[in-house]
Amino acid sequence: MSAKRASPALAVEKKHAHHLLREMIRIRRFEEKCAEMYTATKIRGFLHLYIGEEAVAVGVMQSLTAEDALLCTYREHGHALVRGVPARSIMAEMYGKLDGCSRGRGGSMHLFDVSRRFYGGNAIVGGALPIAGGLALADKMQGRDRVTAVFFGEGAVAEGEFHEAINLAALWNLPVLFCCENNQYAMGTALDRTESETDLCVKAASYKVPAWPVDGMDVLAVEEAARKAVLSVRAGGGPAFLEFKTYRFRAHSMFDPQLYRSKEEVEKMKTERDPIHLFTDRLQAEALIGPEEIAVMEKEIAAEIDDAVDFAEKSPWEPVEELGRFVTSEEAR
Amino acid sequence: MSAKRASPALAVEKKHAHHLLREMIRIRRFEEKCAEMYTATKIRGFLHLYIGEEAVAVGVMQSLTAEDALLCTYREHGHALVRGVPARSIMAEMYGKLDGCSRGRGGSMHLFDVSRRFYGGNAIVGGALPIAGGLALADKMQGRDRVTAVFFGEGAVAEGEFHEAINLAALWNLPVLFCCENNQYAMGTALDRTESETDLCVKAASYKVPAWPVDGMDVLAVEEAARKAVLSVRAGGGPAFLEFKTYRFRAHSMFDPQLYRSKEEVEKMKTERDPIHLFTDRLQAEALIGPEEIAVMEKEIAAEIDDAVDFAEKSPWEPVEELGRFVTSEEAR
Amino acid sequence: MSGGSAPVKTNYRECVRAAIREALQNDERVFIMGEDIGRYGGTYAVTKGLLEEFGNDRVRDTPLSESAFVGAGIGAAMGGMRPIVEIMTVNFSLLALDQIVNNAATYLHMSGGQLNVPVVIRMATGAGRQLAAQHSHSLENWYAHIPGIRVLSPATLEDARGMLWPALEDPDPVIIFEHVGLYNVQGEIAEDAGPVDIRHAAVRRPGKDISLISFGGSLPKALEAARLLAGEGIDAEVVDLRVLRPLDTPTILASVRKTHRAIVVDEAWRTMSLAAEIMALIMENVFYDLDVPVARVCSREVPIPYPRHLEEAALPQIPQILEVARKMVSQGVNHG
Amino acid sequence: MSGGSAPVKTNYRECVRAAIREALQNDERVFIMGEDIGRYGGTYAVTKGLLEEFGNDRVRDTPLSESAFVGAGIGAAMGGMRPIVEIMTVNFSLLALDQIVNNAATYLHMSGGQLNVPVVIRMATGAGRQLAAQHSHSLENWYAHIPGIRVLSPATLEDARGMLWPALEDPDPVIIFEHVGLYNVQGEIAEDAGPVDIRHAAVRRPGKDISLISFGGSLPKALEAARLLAGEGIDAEVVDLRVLRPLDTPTILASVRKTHRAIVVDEAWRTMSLAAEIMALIMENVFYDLDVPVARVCSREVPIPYPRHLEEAALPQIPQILEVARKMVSQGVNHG
Ligand SMILES: Cc1ncc(C[n+]2csc(CCOP(=O)(O)OP(=O)(O)O)c2C)c(N)n1
Ligand SMILES: Cc1ncc(C[n+]2csc(CCOP(=O)(O)OP(=O)(O)O)c2C)c(N)n1
Ligand SMILES: [Mg+2]
Ligand SMILES: [Mg+2]
Repeated sequence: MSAKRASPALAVEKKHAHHLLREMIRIRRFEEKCAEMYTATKIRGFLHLYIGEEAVAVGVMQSLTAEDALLCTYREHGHALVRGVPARSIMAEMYGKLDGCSRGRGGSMHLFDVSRRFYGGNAIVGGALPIAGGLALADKMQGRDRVTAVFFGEGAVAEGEFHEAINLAALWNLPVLFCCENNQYAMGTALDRTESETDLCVKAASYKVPAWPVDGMDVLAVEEAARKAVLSVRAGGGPAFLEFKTYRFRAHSMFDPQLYRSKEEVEKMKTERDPIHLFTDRLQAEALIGPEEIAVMEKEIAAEIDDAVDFAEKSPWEPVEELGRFVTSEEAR
Repeated sequence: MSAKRASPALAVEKKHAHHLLREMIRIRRFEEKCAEMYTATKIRGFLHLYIGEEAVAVGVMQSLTAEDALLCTYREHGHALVRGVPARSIMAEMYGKLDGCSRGRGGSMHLFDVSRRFYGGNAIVGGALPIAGGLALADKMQGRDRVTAVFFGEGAVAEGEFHEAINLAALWNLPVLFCCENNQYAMGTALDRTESETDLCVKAASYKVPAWPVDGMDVLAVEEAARKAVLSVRAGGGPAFLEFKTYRFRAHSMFDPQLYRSKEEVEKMKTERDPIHLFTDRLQAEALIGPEEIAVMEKEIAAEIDDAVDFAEKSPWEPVEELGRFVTSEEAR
Repeated sequence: MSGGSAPVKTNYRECVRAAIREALQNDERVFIMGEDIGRYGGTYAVTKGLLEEFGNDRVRDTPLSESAFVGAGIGAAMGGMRPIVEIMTVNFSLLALDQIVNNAATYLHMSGGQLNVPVVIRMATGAGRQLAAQHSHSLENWYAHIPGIRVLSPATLEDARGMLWPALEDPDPVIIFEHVGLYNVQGEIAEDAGPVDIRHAAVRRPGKDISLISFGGSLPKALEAARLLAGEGIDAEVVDLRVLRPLDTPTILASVRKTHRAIVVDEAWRTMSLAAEIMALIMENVFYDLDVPVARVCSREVPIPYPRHLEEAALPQIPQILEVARKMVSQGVNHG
Repeated sequence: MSGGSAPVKTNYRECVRAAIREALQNDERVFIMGEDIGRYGGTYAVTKGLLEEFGNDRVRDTPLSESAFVGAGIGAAMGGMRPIVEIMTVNFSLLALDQIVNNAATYLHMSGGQLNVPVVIRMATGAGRQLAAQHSHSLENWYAHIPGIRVLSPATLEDARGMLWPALEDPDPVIIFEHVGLYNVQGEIAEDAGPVDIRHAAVRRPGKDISLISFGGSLPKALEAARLLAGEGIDAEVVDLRVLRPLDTPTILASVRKTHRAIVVDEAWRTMSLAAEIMALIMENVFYDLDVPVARVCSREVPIPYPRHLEEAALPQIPQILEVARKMVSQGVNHG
């Protein structure tokens, strides 16, 4: 588990390194708690865990400012957390409680926080991609140098909506960062069973969109790639496409018996490619972090999550009488 | 207008050359008659002429057997004619008469002749592409070495349906010949205003589909390219993609004031790139055809078209009482 | 509503264009996008001249990517713009339904009230131009089924001219259906005609014997039928629904309470039509006011065929309205 | 219909699977394709084990390309196969509507009777699993509006087991809606249960006081309501529509003629629902047989929310049916 290969010295400052690690661990622990709460039937519906893929959200987010916009899939708890949506309001949302970031109405798949320009989880594969183009168009037309980052799985690349959206973004030179989270499976379907060309960067290139494959298990590689890409997008270079090669350690959702991949494959990935282990090992190898510091971190995170659960537990349900609120603005009262 | 450049000797046998020329002229004259009949209000609805693009349908058709399937757009009179659908039943269809190839119900955009495996014009841009994959899948599953050729405009490449369909065909190694008729405009929108990457072969390549650009004004080039592509498809090589560079001499449909392109551009294309003129000139230069032979051809074609008009004029209307027939097979009677 | 200025001769198409033009002039956040609205001038010539006047940035020709540009309209609305998205016809809107139903219509409620989508989507609808089965749909009822959107159906010049601006002011998604048969309708409107109400149905012709309830491309048929019925001594009231979602139920019911008889004229296929909903509403609310059961005149349940005679036979026509009306009036109890 | 053999314990999911399995066994032209039906075993585990039994060629996992694979199903049907296309849920079917509405439903008529499309498209539908606004649609009414397709809604184990085969034998497109709330329903069916009729509605419980007309995921609610009403001395008849297009109007009308009262229970949003059509049919045909106006119990007009209590409040529930039924029976004229 330790970094056996001689890695080059880490080009990362200690404080920042701790921040990255902390964010990844926050996601991991938060979602472990979600899984627990699912089993306890506090969380219901679909629950899609990001465990194993934390480096992607954490790495990309480092280059986004508060003015930039984000859109995600139903696997978006990590993104919301790193974006700064309070763990409390995310957990309350997962519980379906009134203090949830979407009033409890969206649940796991529909975290929204418009004040943080977090434009939600979307439960339709590919559904957020056209929207991202529109947000970017609004920025462009209003002369704001904001970036819109949209996350989607590699499965979405087979959807027509992906192609229409990336073409439009490229054609109109829109500031969209396409973040493809290639975790190798779309539910139970491996990439080579959904795409005749499995090099997804080739697809982006067929729209003249600059595209880079990135080791999505290496948070620094993600950060570095995203920084370059965001720079180019923000400078008016049009959209960019990043393919993050990653892996989902857990089931697709809570109902998935994982018949489509072997336990060995999953174990191997967990053992060899866990982004948190990899990064921890590297930091330890360079003496940038020690076990006590990690312990403190874990403790703080555990406290944050306990607080979130506590908050969610105590939060009220939305009164049934308010069911009709906000169907349109007229019912807003 | 005469072939000034020293062309290489034509690798085409005289009889076949006459056949190609005749087919192109048949389409041209047939459609000129359609335009006339539109003005005479015998034909109504939308009418999209293929004039200028005849070499594509004629060239491709040479490699298709009676067993192969064809699907087209709303600009499909030429394809139907070359496929062998009788001019009579096409003209009657354009009139909306009972003896039309679709009982008069489809009109110009919906010529069908299932006995000739001509699966219709389709009025939805991109709409036929998924269907083509299905026909090819049926052939593949039933062990028949048939090819399904699907024609579509370059405008359709922006539709998600195109991408989904070509990916599926490539992924499942289906015998589909994708024939992109790039006439440079989708209604009034030039290709560089609809695609960030205007080299359409690059898009096909992003699905690992072999793709070739072809001079769509040169019937021999079309024939040659199609022969190679069909050979590969029929041999089990999976789908192939041909981009025929061509030009529409007429308006998009009968309602189009053509504000989006200059008269000069159109005139230049008509003068320099007319596939019928180009081919005639080459044949004449090599003494493969003479004015008398052309005159005979024209006369025979004129007779065929007059006969078609006559037939259409005399054909009855479908009785109103039969409106409900064939909504489902139960109403077939 | 329009002021008292002199009437000018115009047509429906020009009214829609004037409304778009005015919106582009009055609000910098407004822009329009769609297929062939710019260089081509619009399939139905509605947007002709706007590109020249407002430029590429605000009059955007889109690729043939219905899902992407409708989604982009939704996103741009979220980003502070006031987009007018033109889907060339309702037939192609099928390709954009996911964006409309799953995103535009749900965002506000699903986000707990955070996320407004002030987009306006216009599309041509309906049959009658011999465009055959794939180009003749009337799917207003589908859209009117979806909570979270407002659906408008301008049938008069005033509404063609006046519905767009309030639609743009609506903080929520609005769909506007323009029937292809109306674009060439000529008439007069006040020179300073402006915004109209987008909440209520309108009684286009008052009457006491029977209510003809209609909208969009069928309204002229209902009005003509009423005119002909008047000649036979039957005084028909014509209700123009105008707003297909949310329906203005009180106006519908008031008319039926007065006339005790109603026919719904709707170009959609009969089964599961908007007409069915009107009948259900009447059943639920004013059942005991009815002298005779409500009837509907709708399209035959066939893919719309190309030839004129068959298309006409497939669509609702005035003689059918007259026949049903006569029968209903002759049967009904007289409420002196 | 099923023979007299011994009953076996099973559930709805297994019945659907048995039907697919049998079809694959009995007809070489049959194959099934859809998202995650193979390796994954089906989102709702319906197709589990079929890949292993029938192989890659006949059990095809598709990419996430709803339009392409639904279109491919239509094309394969035209090419002589008998495809079963699974769209994971109705929510994603929006992405395939163009293929269904513009191609599958029109080809036969538009080609003048030449081109049959014997495809079967199955999809899960409905709410009740806390999947929130984008995953809880009920759009049966949309599909049932389209001429040229048959729409089935199996609500019982027998229908889950028996509707597929006749659907495959139908020369035209058939859409089968399986309500997500039914998959776990347990019960007994005859071991040799086989094909069932796909033309008629069924009276699931005879009664004389009131008709509860329902289908799919709402049928169990209607049946339970009838049971409870019986305890209060109200004898409710329960009609299961089964076939949503074309509707079996005679069976519906016969029931209303007998009971003189009707409630339609439909999980769709109220406005423009299938329930509205049933009400319109009753209005048109048996108006004078009604003692009281027909009522409907439908979903609230809101995007379906995630939390259990709000989702339950949004969907039709048994207490609402009881309340409406009691009121109608107490009001109504007694036809001795
Ligand atoms: C349009 C659509 N089709 C199907 C589904 C069902 N579905 C939900 S997630 C998923 C897999 C998506 O895979 P991918 O895009 O790779 O993202 P991942 O879940 O791996 O992060 C599928 C098929 C859906 N939500 N939307
Ligand atoms: C999905 C869809 N969108 C829009 C239209 C309207 N329309 C008909 S033809 C056409 C242009 C298509 O251009 P192209 O694919 O290049 O074919 P061409 O007409 O040039 O042969 C358009 C936009 C349509 N029929 N279908
Ligand atoms: Mg994936
Ligand atoms: Mg073109």
